[in-house]
Amino acid sequence: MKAMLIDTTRCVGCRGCQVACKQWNGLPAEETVFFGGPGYQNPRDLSGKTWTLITYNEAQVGDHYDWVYGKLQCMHCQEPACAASCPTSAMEKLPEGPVVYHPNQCLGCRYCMLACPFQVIRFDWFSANPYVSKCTMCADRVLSGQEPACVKACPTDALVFGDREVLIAEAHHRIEDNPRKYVHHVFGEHEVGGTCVLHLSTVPFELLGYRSDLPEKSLRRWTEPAMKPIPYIVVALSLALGGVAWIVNRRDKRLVEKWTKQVKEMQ
Amino acid sequence: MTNHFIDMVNADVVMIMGSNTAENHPIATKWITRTKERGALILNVDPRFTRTSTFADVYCKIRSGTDIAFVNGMINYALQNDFIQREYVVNYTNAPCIIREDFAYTDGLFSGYDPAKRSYDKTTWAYELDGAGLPRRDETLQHPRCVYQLMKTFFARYDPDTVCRITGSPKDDYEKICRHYTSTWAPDRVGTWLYAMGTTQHTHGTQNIRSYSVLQTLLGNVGLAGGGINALRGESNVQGSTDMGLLFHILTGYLGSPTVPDQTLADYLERLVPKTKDPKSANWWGNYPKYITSLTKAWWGQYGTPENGFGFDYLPKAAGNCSHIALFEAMYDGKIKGLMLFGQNPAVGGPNSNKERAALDKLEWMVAVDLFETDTSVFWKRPGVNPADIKTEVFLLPACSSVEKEGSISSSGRWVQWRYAASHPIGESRSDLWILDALAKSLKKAYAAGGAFPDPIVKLNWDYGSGPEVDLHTEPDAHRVAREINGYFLADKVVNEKSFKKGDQVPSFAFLQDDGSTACGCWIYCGSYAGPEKKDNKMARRDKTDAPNKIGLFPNWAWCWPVNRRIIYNRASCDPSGRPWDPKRWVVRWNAETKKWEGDVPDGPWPPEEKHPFIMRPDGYAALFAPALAEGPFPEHYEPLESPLRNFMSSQQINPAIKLWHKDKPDMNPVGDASEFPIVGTTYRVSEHWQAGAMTRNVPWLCELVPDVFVEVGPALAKIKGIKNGDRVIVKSARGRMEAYALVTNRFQRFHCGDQIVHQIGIVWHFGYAGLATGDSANLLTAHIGDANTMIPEYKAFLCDIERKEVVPA
Amino acid sequence: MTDAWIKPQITRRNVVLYLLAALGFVLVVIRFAGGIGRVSNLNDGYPWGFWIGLDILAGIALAAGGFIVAGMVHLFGARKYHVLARPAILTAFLGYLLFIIGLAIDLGRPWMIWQALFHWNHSSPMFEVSWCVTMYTTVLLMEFLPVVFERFGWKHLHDMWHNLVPWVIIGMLTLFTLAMSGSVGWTVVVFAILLAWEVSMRTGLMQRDAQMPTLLVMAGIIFSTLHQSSLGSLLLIIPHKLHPLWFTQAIPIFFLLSAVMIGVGMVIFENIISARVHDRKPDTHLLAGFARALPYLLGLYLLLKVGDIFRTGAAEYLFMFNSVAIGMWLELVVGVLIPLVLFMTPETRESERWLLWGSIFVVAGGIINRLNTVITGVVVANWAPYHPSWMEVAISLGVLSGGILVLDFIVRNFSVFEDRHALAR
Amino acid sequence: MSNLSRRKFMTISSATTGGALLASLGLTLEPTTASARPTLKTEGTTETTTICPYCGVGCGLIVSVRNGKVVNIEGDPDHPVNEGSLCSKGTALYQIAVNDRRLQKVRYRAPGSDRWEEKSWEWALPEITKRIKATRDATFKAKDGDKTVNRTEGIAGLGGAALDNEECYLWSKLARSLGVVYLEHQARI
Repeated sequence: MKAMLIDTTRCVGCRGCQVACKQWNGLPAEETVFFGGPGYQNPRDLSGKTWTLITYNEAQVGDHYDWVYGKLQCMHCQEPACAASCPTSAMEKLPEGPVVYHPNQCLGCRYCMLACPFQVIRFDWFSANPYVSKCTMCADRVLSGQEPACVKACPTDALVFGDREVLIAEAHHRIEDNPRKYVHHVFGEHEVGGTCVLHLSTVPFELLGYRSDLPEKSLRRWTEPAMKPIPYIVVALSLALGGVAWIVNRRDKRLVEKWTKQVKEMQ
Repeated sequence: MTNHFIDMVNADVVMIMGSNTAENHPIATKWITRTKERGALILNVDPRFTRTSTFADVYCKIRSGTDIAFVNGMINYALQNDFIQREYVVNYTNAPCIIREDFAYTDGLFSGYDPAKRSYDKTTWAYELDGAGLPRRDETLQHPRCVYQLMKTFFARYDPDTVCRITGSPKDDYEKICRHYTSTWAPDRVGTWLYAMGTTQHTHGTQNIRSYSVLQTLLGNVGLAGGGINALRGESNVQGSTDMGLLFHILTGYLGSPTVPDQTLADYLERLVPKTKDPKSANWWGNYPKYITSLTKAWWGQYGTPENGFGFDYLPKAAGNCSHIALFEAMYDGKIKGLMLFGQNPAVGGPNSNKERAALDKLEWMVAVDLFETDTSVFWKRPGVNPADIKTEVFLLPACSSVEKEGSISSSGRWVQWRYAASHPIGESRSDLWILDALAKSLKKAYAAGGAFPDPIVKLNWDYGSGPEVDLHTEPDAHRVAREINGYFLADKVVNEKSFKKGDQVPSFAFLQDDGSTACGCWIYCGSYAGPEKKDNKMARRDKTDAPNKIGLFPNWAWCWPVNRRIIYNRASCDPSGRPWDPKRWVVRWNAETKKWEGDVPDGPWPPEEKHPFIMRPDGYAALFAPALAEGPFPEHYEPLESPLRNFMSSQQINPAIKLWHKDKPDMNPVGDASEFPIVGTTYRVSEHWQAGAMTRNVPWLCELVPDVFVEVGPALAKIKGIKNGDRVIVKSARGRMEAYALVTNRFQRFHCGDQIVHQIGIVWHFGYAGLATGDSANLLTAHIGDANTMIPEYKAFLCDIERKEVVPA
Repeated sequence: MTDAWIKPQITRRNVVLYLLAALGFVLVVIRFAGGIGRVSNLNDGYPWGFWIGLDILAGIALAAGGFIVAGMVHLFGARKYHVLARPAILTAFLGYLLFIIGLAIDLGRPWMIWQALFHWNHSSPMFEVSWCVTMYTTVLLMEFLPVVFERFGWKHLHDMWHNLVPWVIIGMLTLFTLAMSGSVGWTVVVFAILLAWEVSMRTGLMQRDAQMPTLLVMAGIIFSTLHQSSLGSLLLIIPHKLHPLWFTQAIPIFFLLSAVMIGVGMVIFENIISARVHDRKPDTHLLAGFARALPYLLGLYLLLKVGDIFRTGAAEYLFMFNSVAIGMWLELVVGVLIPLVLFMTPETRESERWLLWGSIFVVAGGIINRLNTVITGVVVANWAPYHPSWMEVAISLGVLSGGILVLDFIVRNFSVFEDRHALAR
Repeated sequence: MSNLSRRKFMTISSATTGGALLASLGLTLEPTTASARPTLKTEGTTETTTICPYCGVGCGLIVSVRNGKVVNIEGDPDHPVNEGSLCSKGTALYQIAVNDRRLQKVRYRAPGSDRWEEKSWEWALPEITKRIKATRDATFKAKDGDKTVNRTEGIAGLGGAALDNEECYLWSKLARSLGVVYLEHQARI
């Protein structure tokens, strides 16, 4: 299972990854305007045309103000809520790691957007033939043995691609090596059942725009108890209702016979 | 650069001052973060907290224009604590040399200053010579007039308190920087210095660099792996374009361009060829005659005869300064009729845009060659002018992009790398090579029928395989040009016991001759294309085997000038007996058995004792005392032309040796003062845009990242002016006004200079009125004022004022 | 004997419905031309909003009356309520058609809905809802067909319907079980049980309901139970967004229970209103029977719901003054407490006026609950809260009005209410 | 009872649900298998190496071309300086090679005019040559007092930091042969 380790402490905000993603996936540029985000961040948010976004967060670190960069993108969960929720399996978790999207199967029901714990899936709100869109971890590159375009573009190895277990070990190794520098938590190791995108940070993760109050149980586990018993319910109800029908009909039949007997006697 | 990008991985301390490496050379951060992982320290000195500061271990803020005070203080710190590599300093620098008695420094001026001419008579800045004409040296460095002692007294004035009062830097940060950096004096520790336009774009830009080199030399960091003084240059081939002599004062290979007194080749050589009596000084520039003759022979071939100095007489002789500012002043005065623009956009990139754009209006014709419609090419329909009033004819020729043509470019680390054409030029665009070839051929034909002094044109040696006629579809052969640049023999000749036939390529510049038997387009590129076949093109090599010293030299990847030497002055990385100062990171070392140097290409083949390591210097020593510069042998702090503060160091407010353009060309050259413009302004880049923006403000992906011009304002100033983040603001200087968005950020704090508070703002300068993303140009604010030696404009420090847009009357 | 068709005309009383339907139609055209964003405030933070809340969650619950009444009458032998069966089925059938139209408006690419039949995702509640609803709509159609055959007098079709329907049901339930579980074992078991019931009925071993094939009604109950609950399990996947007051593992049970309550309430409401509109006397005595059952249902729901809130420790949120707390109090008071009190005493249960008011409260409470679970209760970090735009509301009202007009037309032209004499036979 | 095959049943049920379901197309009832392996965008393209035209670091890139058209440009993993990584400008090089804002024809602006006219190379080159010769001849200064200077004061040259070495060399050679002394470029500013 492949994964990405994003060490935000090594990122210098050159945004090579943000453009490399557009270059490889052929995503058009967005009409943006300077909006005085905490830094040079643009565009404001992920969208149908922007699958990964570097956020500039100004934070007091130690004795001076520091710039800390977050990288918003699909977290490619181990047990993705979007794949679990999609009625037509348009979202699919590949064994190699990426969670990919098959647009031709999509109904546009947006259940995946509701379910996504990291709020990364985007929708074409103003299109007559709308699709959802999100980072695909460059599945075509990954499946042919290459690394995603953003990882390849990163000059400072802030983005590293490899086997998930190896990267988790590397992440913990980095934390032990300089405990003062990192928050002692690998974001994505356990969240919602673990994800294939792991983050390290020097500031609390909320500050980078990530949610740190997510359950550890994957969201699929929450709907499973409601979906598992369906066949049992069908069987139970068919038996029970059949039985009831039998009893009720027999009672009615006997009632009608009694009733017709009475009518015959009255005549 | 003396070293190169990968070499940064060998540094123990990386000082990033005058450069915002993470934003303007982002891939260099690959090697800087790797050396940081090895435990190296990263220091960053910058007026504001930038993307580079995010990964620096120590960040110290500094008021723009006070680099010399900052670094002189570090030199003083090193000298006071004796943190110098003594053996290196004694043997390889002119510290022990004794200076003449009549040399003196008083109150900001050195001896020999002529206030009227604003220049120095430098006779007193010289060594005291002994009988044999060699400089007297006191190896014990005790003599009161030896350079070392002069430095001790000179730099003593820069104590930490005085420095922090000038630079506005917090004292503890400053001391941390001094302590960490001067720790590289130890032979086994090395520090590299990365700088760029933050250092050079001042009226004392050259002395800024001088202060770095004095400190680096005292600490024994020059010539070592992970050391050196590294200018991170901005354009992909600005190194190559400078090597090829596209500046008024040089020809190719940094040979001086002839001036009026150089009536003959002999006069020229007399003026320029340095002499030394010290047998141990290689004085490589002594080979000047070979290089100038080979150059003129390459240009005029058989028409270069001994009578006309092998073609020297065909060269134009310039009078005075013809640099960028002088050029536009002359254009403004109507002296320049025609302008040829090859991929440059001065309407946005040049200083004092209002004056330079007005100067363009005076042209009769302009030829602009570019990939996009640049701001300069449409100066005639810029905002605020009526095209009908501008009579200039403009030819805008479509150039093809770098992936549509073949050729070589030189990176900032002097690596000359070959590029291939991936596809044909789109539409009717052509390579610059084709355009120049076509122009040359049609000019030669035109001058064949006569004209003013036609000889240099008609007799110009010009055949690059595209045939005599101009043909749209035949591209001249870049390889033939590259082979001419490398140089070839014009006659059969035996040189250094090797025989060469007419037409053979010259293997290296050691074989060039001054008798007209060799031709070489650019002597420092000699050896880049040492054979007739394409396989001999060393610039195209892609072999990644490293040199035996395993420090990331990659000697077989592409080719590096000069003679593929990857680290310049690498002899200084060994002690006088040829043993590397730091065996763990040796660059070159002398193998006593084989009597040969190993590792990188050494600075000359001589055994260690025979030559001083700084072979390009006439005396072979590194110049702590450097008389060649205009404003003094030692770097002295002067305030920028427009500064909010009085100069605390001396009564000389500004650099005494700079040319004051506002004195003799007052028109549109006003100078602002602190009463009207109290805030320090500076300009800089962001990593998403590039230079004057033509190549990025037409690229949608990059316009998305940074769509508008913006000003970074500190919280204190923002409160005073009532500016909120994202507001539209107007910035005014004595010369112009511009409008931009305000980015209020804690990363740009104010400066406490003694008892005064100095506010500073910074403006991104890529924007202009043409392109997909447009905006006002920051250079509407900057001045026509340049450095004393190079005339590079002072973009980095000027005075301005900022107001919220509503407050400012339209 | 096919009577003359009564053409729908615009009268003073239903002109508002026509206007609403027309407005709704125009907005739907804009929605499909310019995209959902053109007519709604839905955004990437809040992809689901008013349409999901009203048309889908509430709409399906309102149509629950169908399976309850059909079940009671044709399966549980409550023949007394026979006259309510057809209207309930009709209302449910039209309710589900309205649901499908509402869903088509909310879905980005509704023309691809058939994909759900070929790409089976066992873990998706939405997948189950889509299959269940599709199949239950077919069941309702089949339950409604006799009214049509009767109208056109197609006696032979009626017989063929009576004969064929059980097999269709067996096929549907078997395929459904295979799709839902993906296990052939359970599919065979279900097939066997259903086959057993049908064979036993055909061979007379088991008595058959003269009017409605038992298997059809059974399927109605099974499908309804499944999707009325799975509409709730849709929300199980957002523990991180749905407010603890509503989020509990037991959402499916609450959804099923409240669907039954709302269904019953709707039956009462629909009967009284259509009686007044078609100037008939409402069957208050029958409705009273339902009304007597309601307090037990409401009481059970109240007990479970409040108990669950305390169990999950969400009780403290009840006493904060914010939209969430107000939403919950409104839902419980209007939807549960008031009707509970109203239907406690027999007098209220008999009077038409109180029956109407009681049913209105139950239905309104149900709608508030469904809207709460999708709008008020859903909180997404650092996104501006979602408020439905007027166009969203207008579209929903438009669809509803359209539905009512169709219902009115059918009631006037089909013997939905006059099948008393059929009972006599 | 007719043995209802599943397929026939589906058409009946789908047809009878009020048209919400389209008539079924080619049916494959198995649960979905992973869609066919996505093909790489750079499949079957010719690759050439190049060096980035932006800053002076000199990063290596690979340009993938399919029948004459650039389809992808990314970092060259073998290049020792950048090892395949690129900054935001380098990765955007594709939009230099493929950009409809690129100049594709010679443009000429007549004196006082407010717009461009598209011209051909055949027209432009002679016109430019004529002007260069006229200005050079008009402003050429052979002597400055008694000193020979042979310089052209009327023509200035700006540019070339983004040109190849060979192009810079030819411009340096041509400009000096024309006697140009006002010869500058971006290195100065």
